[in-house]
Amino acid sequence: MGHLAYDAAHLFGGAVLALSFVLLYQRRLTAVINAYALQALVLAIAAAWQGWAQGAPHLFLTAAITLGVKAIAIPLGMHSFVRRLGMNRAVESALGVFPSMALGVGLVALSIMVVLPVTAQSHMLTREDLALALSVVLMGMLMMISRRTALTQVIGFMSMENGLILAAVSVEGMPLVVELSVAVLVLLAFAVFGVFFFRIRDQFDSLHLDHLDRVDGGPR
Amino acid sequence: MIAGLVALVPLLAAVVLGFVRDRAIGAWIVIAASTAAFGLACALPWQMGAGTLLLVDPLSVHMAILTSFVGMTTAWFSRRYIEIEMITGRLDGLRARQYHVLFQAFLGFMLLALLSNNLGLTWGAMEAATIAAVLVVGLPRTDLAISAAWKMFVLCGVGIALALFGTIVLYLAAQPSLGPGLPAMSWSALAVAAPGFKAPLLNLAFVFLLIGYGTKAALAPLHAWMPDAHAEGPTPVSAVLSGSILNVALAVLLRVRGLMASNPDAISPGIPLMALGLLSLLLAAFALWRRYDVKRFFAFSSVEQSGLAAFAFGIGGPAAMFAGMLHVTLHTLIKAAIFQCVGRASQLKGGQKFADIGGLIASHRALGLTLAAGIVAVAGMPPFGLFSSEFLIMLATIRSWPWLALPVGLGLVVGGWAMFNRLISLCLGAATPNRGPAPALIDLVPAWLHLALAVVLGMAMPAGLVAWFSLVAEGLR
Amino acid sequence: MTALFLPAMAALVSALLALAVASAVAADANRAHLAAMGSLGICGLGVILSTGFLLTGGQADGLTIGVGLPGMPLHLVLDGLSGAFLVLLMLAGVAASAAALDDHGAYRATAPFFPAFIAGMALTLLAGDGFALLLGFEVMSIASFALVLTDHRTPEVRSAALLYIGVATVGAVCLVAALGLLSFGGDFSFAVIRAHPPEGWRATAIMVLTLIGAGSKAGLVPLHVWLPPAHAAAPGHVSALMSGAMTKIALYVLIRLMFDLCGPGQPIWWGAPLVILGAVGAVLGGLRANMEADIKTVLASSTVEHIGLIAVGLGVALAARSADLTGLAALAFGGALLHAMAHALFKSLLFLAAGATQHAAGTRRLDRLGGLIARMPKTTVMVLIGAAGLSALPPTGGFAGEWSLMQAVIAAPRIGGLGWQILMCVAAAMMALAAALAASAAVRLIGVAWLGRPRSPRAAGATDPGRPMLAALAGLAGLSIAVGLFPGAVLGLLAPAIGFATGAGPGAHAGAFMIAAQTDQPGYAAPAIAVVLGLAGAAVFFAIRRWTVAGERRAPAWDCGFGAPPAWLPFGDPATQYGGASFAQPLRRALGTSLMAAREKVDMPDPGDLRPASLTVTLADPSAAYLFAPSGRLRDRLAEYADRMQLLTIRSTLAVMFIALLVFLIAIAGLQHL
Amino acid sequence: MNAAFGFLALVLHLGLMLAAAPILIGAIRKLKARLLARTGPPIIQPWRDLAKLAQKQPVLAENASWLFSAAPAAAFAATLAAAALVPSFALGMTTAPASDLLVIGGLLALARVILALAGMDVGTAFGGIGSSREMMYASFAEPALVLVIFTLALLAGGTNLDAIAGLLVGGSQGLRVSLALALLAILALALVENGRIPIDNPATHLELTMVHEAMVLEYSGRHLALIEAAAALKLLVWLGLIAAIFAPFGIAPAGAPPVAWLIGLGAWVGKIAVLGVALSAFETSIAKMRVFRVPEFLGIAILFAMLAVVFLFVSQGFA
Repeated sequence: MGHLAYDAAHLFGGAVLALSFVLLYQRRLTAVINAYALQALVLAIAAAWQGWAQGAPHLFLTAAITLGVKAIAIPLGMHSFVRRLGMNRAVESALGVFPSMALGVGLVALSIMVVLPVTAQSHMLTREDLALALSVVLMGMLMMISRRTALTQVIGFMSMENGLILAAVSVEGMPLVVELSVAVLVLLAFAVFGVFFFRIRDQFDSLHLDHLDRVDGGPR
Repeated sequence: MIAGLVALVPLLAAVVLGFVRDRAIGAWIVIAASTAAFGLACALPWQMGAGTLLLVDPLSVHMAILTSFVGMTTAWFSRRYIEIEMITGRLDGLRARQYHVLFQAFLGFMLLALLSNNLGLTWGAMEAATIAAVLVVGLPRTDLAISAAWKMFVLCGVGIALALFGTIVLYLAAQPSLGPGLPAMSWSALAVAAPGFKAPLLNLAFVFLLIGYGTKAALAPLHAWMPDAHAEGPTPVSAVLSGSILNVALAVLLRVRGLMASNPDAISPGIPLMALGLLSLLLAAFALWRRYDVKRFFAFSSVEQSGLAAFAFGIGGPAAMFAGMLHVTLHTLIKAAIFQCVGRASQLKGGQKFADIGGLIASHRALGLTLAAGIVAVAGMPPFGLFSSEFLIMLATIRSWPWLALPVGLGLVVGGWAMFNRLISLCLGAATPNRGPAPALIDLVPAWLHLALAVVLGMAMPAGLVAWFSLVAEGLR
Repeated sequence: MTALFLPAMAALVSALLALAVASAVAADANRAHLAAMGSLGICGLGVILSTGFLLTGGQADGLTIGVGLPGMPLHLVLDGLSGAFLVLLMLAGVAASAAALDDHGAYRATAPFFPAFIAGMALTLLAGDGFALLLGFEVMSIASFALVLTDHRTPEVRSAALLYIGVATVGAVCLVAALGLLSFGGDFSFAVIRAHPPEGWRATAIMVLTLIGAGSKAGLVPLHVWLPPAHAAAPGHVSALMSGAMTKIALYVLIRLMFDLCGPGQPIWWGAPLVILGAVGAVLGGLRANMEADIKTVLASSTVEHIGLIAVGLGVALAARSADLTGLAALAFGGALLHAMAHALFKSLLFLAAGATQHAAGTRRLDRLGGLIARMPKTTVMVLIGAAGLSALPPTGGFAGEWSLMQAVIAAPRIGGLGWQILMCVAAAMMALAAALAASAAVRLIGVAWLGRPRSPRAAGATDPGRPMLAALAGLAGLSIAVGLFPGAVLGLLAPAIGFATGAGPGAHAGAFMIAAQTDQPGYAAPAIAVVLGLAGAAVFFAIRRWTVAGERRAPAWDCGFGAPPAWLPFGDPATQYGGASFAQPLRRALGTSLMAAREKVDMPDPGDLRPASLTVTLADPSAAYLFAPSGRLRDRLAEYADRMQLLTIRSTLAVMFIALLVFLIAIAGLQHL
Repeated sequence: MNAAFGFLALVLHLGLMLAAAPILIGAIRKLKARLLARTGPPIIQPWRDLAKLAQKQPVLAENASWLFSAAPAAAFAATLAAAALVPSFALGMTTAPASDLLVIGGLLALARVILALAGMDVGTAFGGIGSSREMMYASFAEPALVLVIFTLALLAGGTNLDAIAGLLVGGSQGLRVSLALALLAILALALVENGRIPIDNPATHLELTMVHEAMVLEYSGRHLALIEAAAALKLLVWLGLIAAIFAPFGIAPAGAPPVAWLIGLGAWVGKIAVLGVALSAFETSIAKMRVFRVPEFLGIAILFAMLAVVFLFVSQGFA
């Protein structure tokens, strides 16, 4: 594999991370969904590129699944959901933009710190892509806890999974990637299904969680 | 290939149950399948070996036997329990069927996760088991049950996602030594090659696997899903959840711990495990004092005991490993017995609050005494086995980390005292009114069996079993 | 021959356990009788065996059996020390079993735990390794917990049991830690530990843990708070066994760990904590015995007092042994053992009598009893004998024990420096105060409950208990008298234990008729004192016969001209008698307000107001007020914090998880970059 | 030979004690009356009272039990036993090896407990109030007594009274601060134990006193005689005890011929007389204190006794 392959792989990885920042920055629900769709699209491209670069055809399958489900089907469904329920379009955030961005930068720095001691190896990408994927995972989680509405939280979850797939596809010769990505998808589907099914408008917690948490809180 | 069958039988049963409408037949299929799984698992010690997908080593065999045993007795227990739930209208026919299907699927996937020789397969099976468990917990369809299921799903989902990242990094660490492909994802190959792995990657993988599977093992502060799931789901599930899902996650953590421990450059896995274990022990011990719901109470007790076991595994060394394994085994047995009794008691009293259940000995002597015995057992009192395992754990603590005996002791005291507090309120005093059917004596047989085993294992373990436990502990080095 | 004692004792323990199981599965009607009868027989055999063992010299003997921890054998050992305590246990067991035969159907539910309780105590004594010791100790705890709960429908019983088991849990955990610190290379058999005594901080930690672990069970201050309520809550024969035997078993554990396993090489100051805790406990227990309103609580408080006295003796013995003053150590240790033996007998007697009284009069409250001397004459005689021992009056066993202990304290100043000497002087004063307080408590107990006029119709209708109970009482009374008259012989019997713990040769301080502080000096000649007393009594008797006019007249009580009671109160108005609270008033004012936070609230209606006047007294044990209550509050506070975790929203919980992840990541990042 | 002398001495000693006890009471009453410028009853008046009481049938309360009737005799016997252990004119009596100070304290406590129980038997308020106060005083007196014994044991190396007296009579110990402090403590104790002013008033049955005399309020006839005799004997025992310890000079040593007994007797009478005069003078010059001041009074005694012990430690002057 040539230099170009590495550079392009890094480029796509970097783009996924950049989109994570975009996700964190967005204030409107539709924009969040669109940014997520874009991230999934870039991920699909990255997966396909890796499939080509590593000569691993099964990665194309991963790319196709990512593209079809995450970049197209789920965002479309979410858009219609938002429209139908007339959800509050503005995203409530528990953290301000600046603190969340700063935290995001901090997480990227942490990822690099953690991965840095991994010695540069003959194999491509280990350090850089791992750091990128780790950052995406951490930022997905940050999004989950910094956003108040359920839909954005689920998007944070899915963005986190994007980080996982990014890591999985960029590791050379990783077996079972397709199977794993399908399994991940089931998880995602379940999450989205949950949000749809339970009509969680605002946040996870709005179900009966306050209630649930209090059930045990006093004698009856 | 028996190993495959062990996991396959419940899974197949789950599929079959999906098409069986007759409730009676369904219940018997469940019993037959789980009994068969247990029987097959018992044959595993003579089938040791590592395949591409399945790994039959002492740890997996031990956990598989334990899990399938609890699955079996819970299946016996479930038959009458579900019947009563249907009579009282808390479950309808469809949900009863769903329950049986999901229960078997859950069991099958957990056994698969235990017996798998592949990081990815383990992870996938865990994920599937989680989803099955989430569905079962939400089965009563009450608002609270759905909320609890959702909480469990979100937390365990994130946990499982983190575990996947850890799995990928672990593969990455193994790849240079074992080359690309399946061997680098095989537990047995990893265990051999781990000393040569790059330590930084191993460390990173460990952190993610610890947090990921630690969530499933309900280690504090990752345990929040567990009490709610226990409290709101059907009781038989609590019996299994409390023991097996914790055990399966602990088993995976143990394997990871083994990899870390064998690598000279990696951080010591013991200290994080001990830290989380100790935190769980203390947090749960204190939380036990503010409980008003019986099942939540015992769920916290599971967090406490699971934490103690994790702590023991963190100490390391053959003695602590032996003690930890004994503790896990005994706790699983005892807690399943307790939940079976609690299930009967809440059916009898028509509620699962402490305010509903009181004076059990007065209203149903056998049930009350069995529950009391279970609580005494879980409080670590003789003649039940947890006494022995806690003794050994304390001893191991003092040998390696004398000062940590203080917090561990504090946790044991606070937790044990809380147990007795509730023993008195549940079983003694004047009886609260009965609002449901009383269990027959035969319904208590599984619980008795568990408690009897807990006595024998702790106080008079046959030499063969001692050798077996030592073998398991040896394998965990 | 001598090698048979240990297997035989082990067989007795197994028999007791088997009996527990058998009575658990027996038919309801037979259960209590089976358990009591079986225990009686087995304990009787035990008395014979253990006495025989001591008389044949008490050679140590070991045995291993294949139960217990997985893969490790259980060591059993019978030596002089365990033999001495076995005698004590089995004697108390015989009496309690005999008393349990006088069942009224109340003991049925928990009957199987009775033999298990004795078995647990016996196993503790026979233990030859740390696990066996703890196993026995915990079986003892859990069985006695169940027995305390016999009358579980009463809320006070439940709360007493909860407090009891909580303190027992604390004690057990501390003992495990102590044994863990003692264990050498993972081996905790006593033989190995003895060969490698602990040193430095380890030894100190072991001492502290043992004091908490064994002391909490024995009723040593400040963890004695559970004892009065739990002993009061249990049925009579159980409290007799708990107070008479169980507290001594705890002391045995203390002795085993601190004297035997820690070795003689420990510093002298090791004795000081025991002396201080013992002396404080003695005073506090004695004072509390004067304040409590329930006969069994009074007796239990007095147990705290006596355990304190014994602990002082043990502390002196420990220090003396460290200073190589073997003779003094033997004196102090012998005094402690003698007192333990005497206390076991008279306290068992008193608790059994209290149980019988509760059954006969329907209450344990002092202010509902009275006049029992006329209605339960036989019981009253036994109670008087027991109370004389409790008050340490010559020539009882209690006096002999306290005499030895006091002699030891008086001789103890030569062990250490000025600090130790002053401690001894203070301890002596406190022991004397405690003894006098005990006497006062005994006068109050008997004067209010057994003398005077009945204060309730049930008390007026009380009768002596059935034959088994009377036999148990008489047996204990007889033994108490025997111990009182021949303390030297008892010390001779206990010589193997004294020799084992202190290294002293046999018989240094005891002849058959005299116990002495030093070998060549006069001491306390109990038989002589008894003879003097007897002669004096006979002389007085004959003098009365010879020189005074015989006969007597009956008339209403003079009471300084107090009016005769109205016709509808045949025994007079019971309320005009001195009751428990009134008898306690002088001591309450003098000591209670400062030591027990006693407060009196007098509600005196104005003239013309028809309300009855009332006096409300509140008490607080300092340990309960300053240790237990704050601990409870702290626990609740922490529980609240721990609970907040559960009240978090899912998002916050995720945040916690995230933070945990970050902490670990930062930690490994930090580790890798350092 | 020695044994015979010892026994003879014991018999004589007991006779002396029994005979002298009421005389001592009478003498003190006479002296107090004189100090108050009254004539006072004759010195042998107590003996007359006793004889008269002995000839009267006691009146028992209707619900009095056997304990009530037996208590006076038992208390007297216990006091007599204590008296047999405290040497008067000679050491080395038959009872000498048993004359342990703790035992003497124990016997006196036995007598006290018996009477306190008897006070509770009829169930009157007076008996109770007397018993409870008596037992409270005892609670504070006991530590002081034990500390005094502690001091003596440290000096003499044992608690045997005969040995202590034998040692101190030799004067080898010289004058000691400790002994002086201990003497003060034991004097205070003697006042309390015998119910003398300022603690209690032995001369009245009025409510004002409400300790010892209240306790025995219900007694009459021969029972009262025994109680009065026991009280008198007890006072003599205490004075004898103080004399034997703190002023042992003149006492006949063990094994000395009966001639020495006469000297001992003379010395003893002198010592008791001095103590009796001191007691009378003290009692007439002081007022009775309130009940709850007594613990403070005894607290001071305890303090003195403790100081006595500590002084010994500091001076390292003990065996």
